[in-house]
Amino acid sequence: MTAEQIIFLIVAVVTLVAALSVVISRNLIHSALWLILTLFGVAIFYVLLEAGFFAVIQVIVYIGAIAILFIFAAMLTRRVMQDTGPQSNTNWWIGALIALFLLAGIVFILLSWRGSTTPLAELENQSGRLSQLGLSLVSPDQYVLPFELASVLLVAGMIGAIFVAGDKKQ
Amino acid sequence: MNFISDPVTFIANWLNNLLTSWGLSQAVVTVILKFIGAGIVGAFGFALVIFTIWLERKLYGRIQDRLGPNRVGPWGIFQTVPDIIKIFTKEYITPVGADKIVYNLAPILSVSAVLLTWAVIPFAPTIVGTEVNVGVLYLVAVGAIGALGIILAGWSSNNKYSLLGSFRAVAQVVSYEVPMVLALLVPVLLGRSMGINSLVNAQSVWFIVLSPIAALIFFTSSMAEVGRAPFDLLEADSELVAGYQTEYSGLKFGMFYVGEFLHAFTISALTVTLFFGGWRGPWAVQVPLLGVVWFFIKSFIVYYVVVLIRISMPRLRIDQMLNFNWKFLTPLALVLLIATAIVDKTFFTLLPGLNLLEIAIPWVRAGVHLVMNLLLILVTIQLLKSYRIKRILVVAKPRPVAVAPEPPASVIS
Amino acid sequence: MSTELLIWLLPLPPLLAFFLIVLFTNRYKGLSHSLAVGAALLSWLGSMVVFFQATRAEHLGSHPFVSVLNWLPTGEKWFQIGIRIDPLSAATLFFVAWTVLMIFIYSVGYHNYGQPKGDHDQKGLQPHGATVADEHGHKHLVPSIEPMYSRFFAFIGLFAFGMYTLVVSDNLLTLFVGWEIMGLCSYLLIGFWYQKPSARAAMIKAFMTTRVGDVFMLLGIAYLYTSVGSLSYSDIFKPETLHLLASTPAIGGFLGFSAAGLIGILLFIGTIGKSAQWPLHVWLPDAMEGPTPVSAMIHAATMVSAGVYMVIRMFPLLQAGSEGGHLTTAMSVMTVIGAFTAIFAATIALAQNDIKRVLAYSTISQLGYMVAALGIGAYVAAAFHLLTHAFFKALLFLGSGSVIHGVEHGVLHTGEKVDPQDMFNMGGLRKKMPVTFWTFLIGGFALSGFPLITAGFWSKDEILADAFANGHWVVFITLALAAFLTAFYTARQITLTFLGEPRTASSQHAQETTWTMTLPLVVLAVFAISIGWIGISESFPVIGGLVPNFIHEFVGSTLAEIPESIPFSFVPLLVSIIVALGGLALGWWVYRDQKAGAEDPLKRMLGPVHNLLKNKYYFDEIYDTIFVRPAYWLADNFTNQILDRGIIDGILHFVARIASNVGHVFRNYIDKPLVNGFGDFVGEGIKRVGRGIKVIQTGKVQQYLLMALVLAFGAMFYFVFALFGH
Amino acid sequence: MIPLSWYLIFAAALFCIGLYGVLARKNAIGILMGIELMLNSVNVNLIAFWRYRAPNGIAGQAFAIIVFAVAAAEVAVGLALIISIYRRRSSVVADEMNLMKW
Repeated sequence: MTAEQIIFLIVAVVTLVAALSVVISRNLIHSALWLILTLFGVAIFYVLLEAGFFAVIQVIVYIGAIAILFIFAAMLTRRVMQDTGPQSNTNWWIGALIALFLLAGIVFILLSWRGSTTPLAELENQSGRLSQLGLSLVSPDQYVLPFELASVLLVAGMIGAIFVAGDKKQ
Repeated sequence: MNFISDPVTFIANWLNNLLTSWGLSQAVVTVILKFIGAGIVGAFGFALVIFTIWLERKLYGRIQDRLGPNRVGPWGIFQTVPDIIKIFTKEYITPVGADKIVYNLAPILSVSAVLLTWAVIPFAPTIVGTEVNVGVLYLVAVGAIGALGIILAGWSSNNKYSLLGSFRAVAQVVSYEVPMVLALLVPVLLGRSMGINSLVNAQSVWFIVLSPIAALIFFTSSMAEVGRAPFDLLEADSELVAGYQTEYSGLKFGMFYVGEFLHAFTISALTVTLFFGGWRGPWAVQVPLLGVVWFFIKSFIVYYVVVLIRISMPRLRIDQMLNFNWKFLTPLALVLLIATAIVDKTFFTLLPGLNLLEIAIPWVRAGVHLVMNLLLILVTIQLLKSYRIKRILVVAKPRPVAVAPEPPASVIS
Repeated sequence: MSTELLIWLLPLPPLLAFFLIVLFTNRYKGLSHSLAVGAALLSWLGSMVVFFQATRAEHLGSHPFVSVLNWLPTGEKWFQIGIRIDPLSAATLFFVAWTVLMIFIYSVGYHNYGQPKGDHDQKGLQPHGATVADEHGHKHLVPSIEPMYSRFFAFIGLFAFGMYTLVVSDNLLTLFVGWEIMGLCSYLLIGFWYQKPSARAAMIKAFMTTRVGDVFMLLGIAYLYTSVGSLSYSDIFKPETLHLLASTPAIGGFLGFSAAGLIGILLFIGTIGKSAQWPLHVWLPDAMEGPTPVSAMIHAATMVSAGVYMVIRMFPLLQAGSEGGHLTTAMSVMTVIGAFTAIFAATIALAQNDIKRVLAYSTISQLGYMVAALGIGAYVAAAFHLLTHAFFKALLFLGSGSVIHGVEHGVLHTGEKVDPQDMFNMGGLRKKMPVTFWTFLIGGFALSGFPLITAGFWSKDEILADAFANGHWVVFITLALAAFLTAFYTARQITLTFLGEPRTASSQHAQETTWTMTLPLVVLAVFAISIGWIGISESFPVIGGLVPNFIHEFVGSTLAEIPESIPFSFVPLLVSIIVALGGLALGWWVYRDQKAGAEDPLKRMLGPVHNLLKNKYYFDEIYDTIFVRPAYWLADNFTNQILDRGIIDGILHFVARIASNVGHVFRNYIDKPLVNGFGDFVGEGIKRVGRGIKVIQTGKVQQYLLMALVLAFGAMFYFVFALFGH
Repeated sequence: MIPLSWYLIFAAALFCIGLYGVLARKNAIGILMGIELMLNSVNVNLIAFWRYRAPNGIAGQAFAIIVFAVAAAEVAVGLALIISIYRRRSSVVADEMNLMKW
């Protein structure tokens, strides 16, 4: 068990526990905070996978923006905060059952899949990769369409959100 | 590579050899060294705060034509120490109904956010925290965590004022992040890299010369980010008591206080590294220590400007602040980014055309960019003027003069 | 222009005249009548040329002028029609041409051409005269022109075409065509004044009775065609076909007839209908409703003589199978019918007051003579009598027409309401209408057979001589008696109309008719006398050899071999002289001082018999009761009530009821339950299914997700495990 | 040297927890958080596949970026909707938003 694996296990455990508590915790803000912790865990995973850029993007996008949005939303719908009683609805056990069932299925498939034990190839052009990614995102024959669509989606989402959530001053 | 010119690396190597000699594996040794380095930088950060607090209070006094702290130690330089001791001894009061975990977590987050930025700033060609190739984005990410701290503090103290305060603070921090990021992109564009070290190396001609507007936008938006000076709505004493810090006392309040001051100095350091060439100076390359000296001299000058602005500028209203951001800074930053990209691209495509001396290229490039920026400044000023005139016009509409009501029809006939 | 081509062209001018008048010129009376008369003149001229060439051609009988044309494709060979002029048709052609021309000219005057238009004359009614003011304003009535003047000429033109086709045709089919055209024209012309109800009844009666005869004739023709395969005379009269027909028994073994006999009888029934022999004679007297030229045309020139001509033409067929003098059954039937009709019609003629009806019955009896003559085998005598009879009968009719016209003139003049045709209103016209009187007198003497002078004597004498010579006593006696009666009623007629004093004011003012009417009378009178002289048998004591017995050689030659002329004997000669002179004297004596309004002396003599005769042996009533009323009854009760309403409607109603029941069954047992049921079932089923499924839509988003996931997993596992078999 | 399967199993676990969150949470915002977790697990998968299977390929990273963008947009719109629903019906519980019920 190398140092890396140990770190991997620790972070994995921490992230999964955080994720679980996101789902289970009574208080919405607490679940938001746990979400932030999970996102940090995922960011660390990116670092482990030597995708530094994604780790930082993860932090900026998720933690910087989305988590804050969640907290904002939780605060805005404040009256509900004191809601008592269990946070999960009546037939939660079906959900649990399906989740477990899915997990079992996927794990079973993964273990039986030959490719899951591929060796870790060494990365060569460390620095060039980022610029290559940037270029691929805008070069017409690769991913310019999804990139532009994503931008359109973001603008539309922004306008939509403003329009829907903005309280109409009647 | 001897002790005088480059003490830090000297010590680092010495330690490294020492530990390896003790039989630890190289990986473990690097981990330990990393820890030691982080510890030194953190301690240095706090020490720096103590000095800057004193410096700031002295400056306030001098600007306001008073002496400032001079009782404790010569020129009052030890004034900060009794403050710290005072804060340490204060009693911890946690408000009723406060969310304990989140209440205690908030100050830690806000201070750690600031300290994390120091990990990336290069003090000298050889002395730098970690060499991250997406350094600039790292800075932005860390800024986001700071915002998180503020929200949690505001919300967990179960106090309406603090909640309102935290909302406003977050709104301000999040919205000012946008122009800051855009302004950051300009040096990235010019330096052709996201890593801060490579940026500094690329600054043979300081970026301030190439795009003063970017520097200005970055500086103002980071000031807003910190929540000081004209934008210090966060803990506007007159209005929201201490904003989100009201419910904190003792060391927790201290943490916030230290975090804030350190953040102020950090933004000046950042401005220096990104726009004023960081540790670049004569012989800096040869003698790393000299780089550090240059770096701190520039930082303190910028810090001086920050304090100066803080003292002299009146506080902005929340809507003015947001309008200034969304209606002036962000569009300007966008236009600037696009303009620099275009100019840079055309310059490099035309470069082979006009045969310049090898060393003259950066200067010519700087000139071209400077011209573009000046043009942009003129245009914006012109726009602002026309915009202002129009507003005045609106105000000047005459009001209807009171007229006696006509007598009822029955009377006339 | 070969004679054959000329023969082809003979019938065409009247047809052409008919079409031109009907289509173009029926508004211009002058143009129409000149067209018709011109056409008749042309045909007459053609006929005379043909007749002259026929007489000059040697033994025409065996080599007649024949020209044949392919007309209908019947299987492998063509059905041929054509023209054939042999001595018999030449002779017929001769008298037909003359009489038709005379009648055409006569009818111009008869219809008062040139007279003013009638005041209130209507189409379809007799002209009632026009008021004319003479120079000093004195108004008086004048006979007005016939309103449908050109229409009359068109029809008699068609009538003439029919007769000419019949005469020149070489086969029975075109003969039948001409026969039918004449039947049509008689129908149209009898009912010329169609507004008169009696005219309308008469035209239908004429048409129907002749039609009965025609049906049997057609049967005969069909039977002949089936057995011989062709209808042309040359094929029929071949000796072997005749022998074949005579030998083969009739189809139904009908009364022991041979095929030839049966065909002959069937054809003879056609003649009975057409020439008004005994059972089917009722239509002829009523045919007097038509204008007089028509009566003349029908009873003298064409219609009736056509019937006899056809029988004479078919004589070899009838005679087939009779060895020597023995009569075949067909010939004996003819003799019986002919003789009976002669005596029967003569008796009725006695009691008739209408001048034209007397002549009508005399025609029937004279035709009876010819048929009887043929019956006993006197082929040449019958043809000769046909020839002579045509002339003097046409003369008599046109004379009576001119008398009626004169009396009518008187009626218009005096304004007296009296029937211009009743002999008892006439009398003393001898002085008023001398030409008409003398020509009518010649005609009358020819009819009654005034010895030696008139043609009628020679032809009738021939028949009596033949009957006497061949020992047919019964026939001889009846014909002699009929001759006596003929002489009597002819004298009665002449004395009543011309001699004595005028009994009514209108007969007082009768005037002679115009030249267009009197000229034909004179011409016909000449013929009535002269035609007889060419038929005197050589063996006649004094004048026998003077003129060669042209008729005998010429007409006789149409038969295979000329029948030998009978030896002369005094008995028939004397008998016919006595009979003729006696009848005439008796008739004159009985009616010489007939007073106006006085009763018919014959009535006193005969009493009830006279009444019987006046009513024509009540044959009209008999036929009415036997045929007409049952026909009406049949039509009304049987066909209408029983057949139509009962059976056909019954069937329809039945089918309708069945259809409605079936429809009912379909509706209630198939349509409603099945089709509607199915529709409702679908609707209801969908609603129920819908209600069942809607439970799934709980509104809870997460439950939807659950369902989706379950399905997704199901699909995933299916693919992973089932399809890829892992 | 961490084998690829570890990452995949971790991502699967994270995904299932997210799924459970979505299925079982009463609060609409909780559901959104669940979705966020699922998206993150997808990202981890993408990057893991990129790192192990196609290091010099770009597809994995490009997809990850697009997933980031989509996730951000999705959260923004989702929360906007939830806030507007809350403003009208003053309740954020998923079960109570069942107007579309039969």
